[in-house]
Amino acid sequence: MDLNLSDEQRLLRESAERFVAESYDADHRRKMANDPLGYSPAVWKQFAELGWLALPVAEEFGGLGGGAVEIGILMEAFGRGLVSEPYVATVVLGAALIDRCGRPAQKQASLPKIADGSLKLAFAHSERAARFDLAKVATVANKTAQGWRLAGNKIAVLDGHAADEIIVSAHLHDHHGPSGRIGLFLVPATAPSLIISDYPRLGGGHACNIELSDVHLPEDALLGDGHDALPAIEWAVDRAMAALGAEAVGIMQTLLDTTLEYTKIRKQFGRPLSANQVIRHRLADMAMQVDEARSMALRAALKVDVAPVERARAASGAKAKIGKCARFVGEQSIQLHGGMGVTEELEVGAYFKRLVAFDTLFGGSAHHYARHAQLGRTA
Amino acid sequence: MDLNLSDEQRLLRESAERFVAESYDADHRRKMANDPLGYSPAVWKQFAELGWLALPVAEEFGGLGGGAVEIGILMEAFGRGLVSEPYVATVVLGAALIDRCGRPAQKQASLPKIADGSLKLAFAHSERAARFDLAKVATVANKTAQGWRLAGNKIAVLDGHAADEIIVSAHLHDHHGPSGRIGLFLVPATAPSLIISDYPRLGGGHACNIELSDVHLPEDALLGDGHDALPAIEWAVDRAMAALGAEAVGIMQTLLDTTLEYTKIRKQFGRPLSANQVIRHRLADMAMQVDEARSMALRAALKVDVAPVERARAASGAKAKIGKCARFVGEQSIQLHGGMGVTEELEVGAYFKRLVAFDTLFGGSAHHYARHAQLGRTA
Amino acid sequence: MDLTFNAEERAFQSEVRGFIAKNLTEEMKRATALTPSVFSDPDIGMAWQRALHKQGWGAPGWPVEYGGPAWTPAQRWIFETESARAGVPNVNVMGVKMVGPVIIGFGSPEQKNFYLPRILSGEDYWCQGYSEPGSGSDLSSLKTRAVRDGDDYIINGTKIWTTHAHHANRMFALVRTSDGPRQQDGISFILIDMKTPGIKTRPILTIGGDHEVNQVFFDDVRVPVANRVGEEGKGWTYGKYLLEFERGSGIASAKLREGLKAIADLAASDLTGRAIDSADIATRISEVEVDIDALEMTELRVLSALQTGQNPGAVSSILKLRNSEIRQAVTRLGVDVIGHDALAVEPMRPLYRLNHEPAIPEDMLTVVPEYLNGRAYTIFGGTSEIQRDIIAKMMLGI
Amino acid sequence: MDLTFNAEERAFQSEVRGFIAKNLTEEMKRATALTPSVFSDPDIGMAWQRALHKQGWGAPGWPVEYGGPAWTPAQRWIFETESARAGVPNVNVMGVKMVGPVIIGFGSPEQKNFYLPRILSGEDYWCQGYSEPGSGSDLSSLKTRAVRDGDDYIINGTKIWTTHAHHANRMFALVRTSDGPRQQDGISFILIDMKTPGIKTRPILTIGGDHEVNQVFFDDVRVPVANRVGEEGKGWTYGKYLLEFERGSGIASAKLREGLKAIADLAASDLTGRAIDSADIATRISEVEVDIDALEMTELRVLSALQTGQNPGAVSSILKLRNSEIRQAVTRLGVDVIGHDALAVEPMRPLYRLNHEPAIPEDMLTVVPEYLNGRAYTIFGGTSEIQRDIIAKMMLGI
Repeated sequence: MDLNLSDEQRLLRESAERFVAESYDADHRRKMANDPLGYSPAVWKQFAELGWLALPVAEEFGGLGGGAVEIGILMEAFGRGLVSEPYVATVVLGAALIDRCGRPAQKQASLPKIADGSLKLAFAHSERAARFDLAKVATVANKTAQGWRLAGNKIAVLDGHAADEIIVSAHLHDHHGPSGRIGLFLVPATAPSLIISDYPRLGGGHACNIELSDVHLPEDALLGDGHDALPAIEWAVDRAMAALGAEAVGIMQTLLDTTLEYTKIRKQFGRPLSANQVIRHRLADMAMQVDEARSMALRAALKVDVAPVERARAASGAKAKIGKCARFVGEQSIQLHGGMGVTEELEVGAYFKRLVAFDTLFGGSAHHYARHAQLGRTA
Repeated sequence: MDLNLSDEQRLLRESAERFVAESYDADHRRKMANDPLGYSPAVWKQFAELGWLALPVAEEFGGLGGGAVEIGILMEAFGRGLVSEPYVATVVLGAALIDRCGRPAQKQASLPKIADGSLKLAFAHSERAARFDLAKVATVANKTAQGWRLAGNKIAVLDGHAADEIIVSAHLHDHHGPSGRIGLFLVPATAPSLIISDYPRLGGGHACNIELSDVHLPEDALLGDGHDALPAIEWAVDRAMAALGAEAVGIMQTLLDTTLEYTKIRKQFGRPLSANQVIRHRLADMAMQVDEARSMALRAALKVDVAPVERARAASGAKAKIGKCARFVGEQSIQLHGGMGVTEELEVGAYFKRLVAFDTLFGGSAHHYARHAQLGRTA
Repeated sequence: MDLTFNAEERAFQSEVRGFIAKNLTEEMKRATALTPSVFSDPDIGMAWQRALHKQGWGAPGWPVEYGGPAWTPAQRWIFETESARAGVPNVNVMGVKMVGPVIIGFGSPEQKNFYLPRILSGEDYWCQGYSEPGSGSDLSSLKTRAVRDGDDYIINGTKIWTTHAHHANRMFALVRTSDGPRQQDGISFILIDMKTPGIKTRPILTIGGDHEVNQVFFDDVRVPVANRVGEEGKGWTYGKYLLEFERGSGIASAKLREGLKAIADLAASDLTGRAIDSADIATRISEVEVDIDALEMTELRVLSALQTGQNPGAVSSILKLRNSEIRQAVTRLGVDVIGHDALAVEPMRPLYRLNHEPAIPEDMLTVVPEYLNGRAYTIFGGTSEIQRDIIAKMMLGI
Repeated sequence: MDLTFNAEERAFQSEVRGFIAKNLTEEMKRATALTPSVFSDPDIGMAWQRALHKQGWGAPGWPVEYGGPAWTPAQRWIFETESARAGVPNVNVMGVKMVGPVIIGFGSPEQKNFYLPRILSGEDYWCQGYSEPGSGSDLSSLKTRAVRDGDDYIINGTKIWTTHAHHANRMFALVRTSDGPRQQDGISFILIDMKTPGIKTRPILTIGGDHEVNQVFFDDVRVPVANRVGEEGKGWTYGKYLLEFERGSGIASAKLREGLKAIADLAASDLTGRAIDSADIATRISEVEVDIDALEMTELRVLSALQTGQNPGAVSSILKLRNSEIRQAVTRLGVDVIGHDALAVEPMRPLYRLNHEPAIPEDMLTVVPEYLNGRAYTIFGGTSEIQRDIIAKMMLGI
């Protein structure tokens, strides 16, 4: 039992924090917000050089074999800078799904390219009618003589516009009809009959809706050998939630620091805002919630590889609790900034929006408390 | 549209408030708390003389034909004094059930006696396994040659120890078996095979569990003619919740007044507690919640006789909202009284406990928000 | 006591419904539903104001002699409720509800004759110059200065949060004409033609992406002394009168109810995967609905008291607080209801005249901007913290 | 980073489990489960203390030279967690955890020799004389006075909230020996034999109906000067040391988890009509469980920092606040879970020795008293309001 950072972890944290402090300033963020791509390919290259894209990839595929704790360290720093590069889509979700589901040849084809920065991925799974139920997939993959034919509609695909290949989930239908299994397909972003509707995402980055109307794919576009991918999807999403939770902690910490500073400087009725006991207690509550969120993100990271129910409960518990803290810290940061908080003049709004997006991603607090409760009863 | 009190209503309020202020003081409450009966027959007689027991009874049965608003006025004053007489059990629940379900002879036999104070009733309906579901009744009434045979267990019967007769709900079974209907029976408290386990109730008054092991009753113990009594039970409980809501408002108002006074007088760190902004805002929130609770109690009272779904939504909405306000106001009253608040030395504890009991009675806030939502979808 | 309307009131209700049915176009309705900021754009809002004016309903709160309809409080309630239910445009209140009452109460006969008819008809479009960058909730610390020069004042300074300044042709402003012992002294209430040389307007985008407010700069702006309302240096009194008006005038529950209904409809639709089937969403809809019921009852109690000439007491802060908090609960519920689709940002405005297919269904377009913009409700017009200070002081005496 | 125990730690865990299995009787367990106040009655609590002492575990936090077991922070964690899981008696902390550390830190050799063994063995039973009727959270405003008379102090005044004063044979108290410029000056730390003439004890019933605290009166009580710990007038320093200890020493999550488990078991039972089938109850159980997870992680982070000799910073107020708030959430959940049966008051004590059939199932008996008594957690030891003041000042510098 030891929750102290190792020396390597401390170094990683320092380098990530330094990078964000030096290269990811307000100017850069403003540029990214108005950029049609929403992130910087040059920064992505830097990520590759710093080894961050190789972080969770196994050593045999040119990676560093890092774990969820290291990802969390990076993500917390990313949160402080409101980094908008497609790291979660490619490195956390994409690499994990390929690593877990892919056949050796598929891993060999993709993982080294993820690690060196030459391949970006996205994961297209959510559908409007499914809400947050990961098991609900209406998109269908019909087996054909040549391979597969996919049809369906996906929404809220994180950074799909940046991806070279998109991992699409679909219900597998063979010659007998529905198989009851979900499969994952590697679909080139340039595939015909694939319509990507890109949009800027709340709080930075992009997302898109994807329409697949009879997308024809070769046999080997299917990741793995046709086993049901739902357990892998749940596992990967739990990892992503742990990573996003750490990012949210970084965002919250920045909001807390900024808001604390503002209340010390801003004067009303002849004295600083922080002279009001109500404001002081509000900030104390914010600080406590940031601390609780930090504990939960760490806990989820430390449990990504335990047995499925315990892992899922840790991930859902973290997502739910951090989401709740994020809403409180975000909303109160706006409130304590007063009029300036509700404009695009200060950065506090952008940080707040990213927290709102965090709470929504993969399901909000209520959804994950309910999942936590449900899992508790099956445990 | 007019929410001002009529002259009669204003007089009723004044007389009720005067009675409580003059006759129902701290000494009296302390006496009642240690009294094995928990209420005063002499006070009950006064209630009769003041016409309060006749209030909702129709004029043809010796009553005053008052409505839920008048009951609410009385109950709010009762709340201020923490009155422990069995008014809800007898006058609000008992009289209403007999009025709605009874045959003319049954009404004639009971209602005038309720009005003149010579008959006290209780309503035995809840069962442990049913939780707050009014439709769930495991107690059975079997039709016999002579009449009925009742068997079952009832819990949380308000003021059952004081009742001359107990209205017991049971599933009617005739010669063919279960009828699917619930019936209400007038059972003398002295009936053999009826075991009453009396206990002091949280915050004043009493309640009891009742064991019915083969209680034999004559044919005409059944109220009415065997129609399903569930709609009447729902109607009566909605009325009771409106009345209890008004009582809770009176309790909260007293707690607010007392706590406000205390924070002005109690000094800490050289100044009154109320000099702390956090305390001032807390009290402002308490005042707002008392005001909201008052609005909801009045709303429920004004809607007791509208169409069932609208009535039930108003009653559940009021119960849920007032319950939430009651918990907040109660808990904060204790908190702001500090150490003294968590003892039996001050009366604030007794008022708080009555609010906890209120929130539990007939189902807490969560139950009634869920009922409100359910009814909204069927509406 | 009676919650139902009497025959007279029901007749008036029919009249209002008839008026709305005849005058509210589908375009106005859609534009209103797709406006995530507080007020409708002037083309939509003023079209409605003109229709109201034609009916003699252009200024519900004004005395009859100036063109008010002489409604009882109950009629006022019915009008507001029916308007909210139908989804009529949100007319910018700066004219009829804000500057109008001040001119009626404190203006000269010339000012009344000139300005009031132009407010009623919608010919003038007003904005409010109160807040300044440094002032916040401490409004009377304002620094914009008007220096007397013959028959003119010369104004220098800046105002902020100026709603629709980019549309308005007139502004009413609080400016400092002298320094008194208290900072509330020496403030004057001035009417300014927005076309006067030296006025510049800078847009401020809200957090939801809307251009509704502005910063306005005054650089040696020359305004006739005749444009001052009331006495020099007494402007704070007039301005406070307006703020009270702003807080207390709300019949807010009807609009909140319609806002909740829109969210509940989304929750019950397949577009959100029937969000309402989640116990959390269903219960929260009920919680908010009940909060609106409570606010409505409080509003009706105030109304009944007014009806009989009673003073309802200092409840305006409670109404303001509850309205803003419930509004935030409604809009936040909206975000949770639309789920994944809350990620999508649509930066173009107005939303009812997009020239492309949006990424999410039209009914969802305003949900996130309304949540984000809605954060302002607990800030503007005195923060919730200030309102609680007021309640503690005025209602509880602490 | 690693959340799991190493081989050494797992071995210690087995040892603790073995000890508990051997020494914890069914009667102790039942009595503990049926005690709705903070501490077990002395007969139960001291039986456990004697067993611990026999094992050499009587004072986990003490240095080895005084009889401490020299555990690492991780061992301390394991011991507390296993104890909570098994439901061992709640030994009154006034001896081992409160006065013991002060005597060790500031006592004379004679005091150490005399008192420490008697604490370890349970021969002495201590109570704490800090609070006074007027003092509340402003502890140093205390007025009980000790006047020097030869080799004695003569003490007059009164103490309140004195836990188990009716059981204790000794009290450690803060008394005023002189008046300094600040009210914290002139306070001394005194050890008092409860049998000294002039001491009277009055029971104070808690809101849950338990006799746990008292008021103690001192009427010319003569105490030897030799019973003073440390320097005269420096008592506040020693007392504060204790308060810090009281706030920070908690490994609270394990007990909270057991408390929640008891409620969740009730919710899953037919006794409550399976309350857990209501979405509200199920979700709230998860919410509280997750809050406990977060607190546990914070405790473990503190522990890890301690393990490597780092200073974990001023988190004791956070731990105190979260522990008290979560405890209140657990007990409140309990009330909602038992539903109708929350109406029943059982006034007799102890609940594990009732001489009649209670009105509700035994497993429910402590639910309401624990909820009611639990309100005190956000009051005693510095109210939650005071804790937030401290967090703002110490952690945020405002």
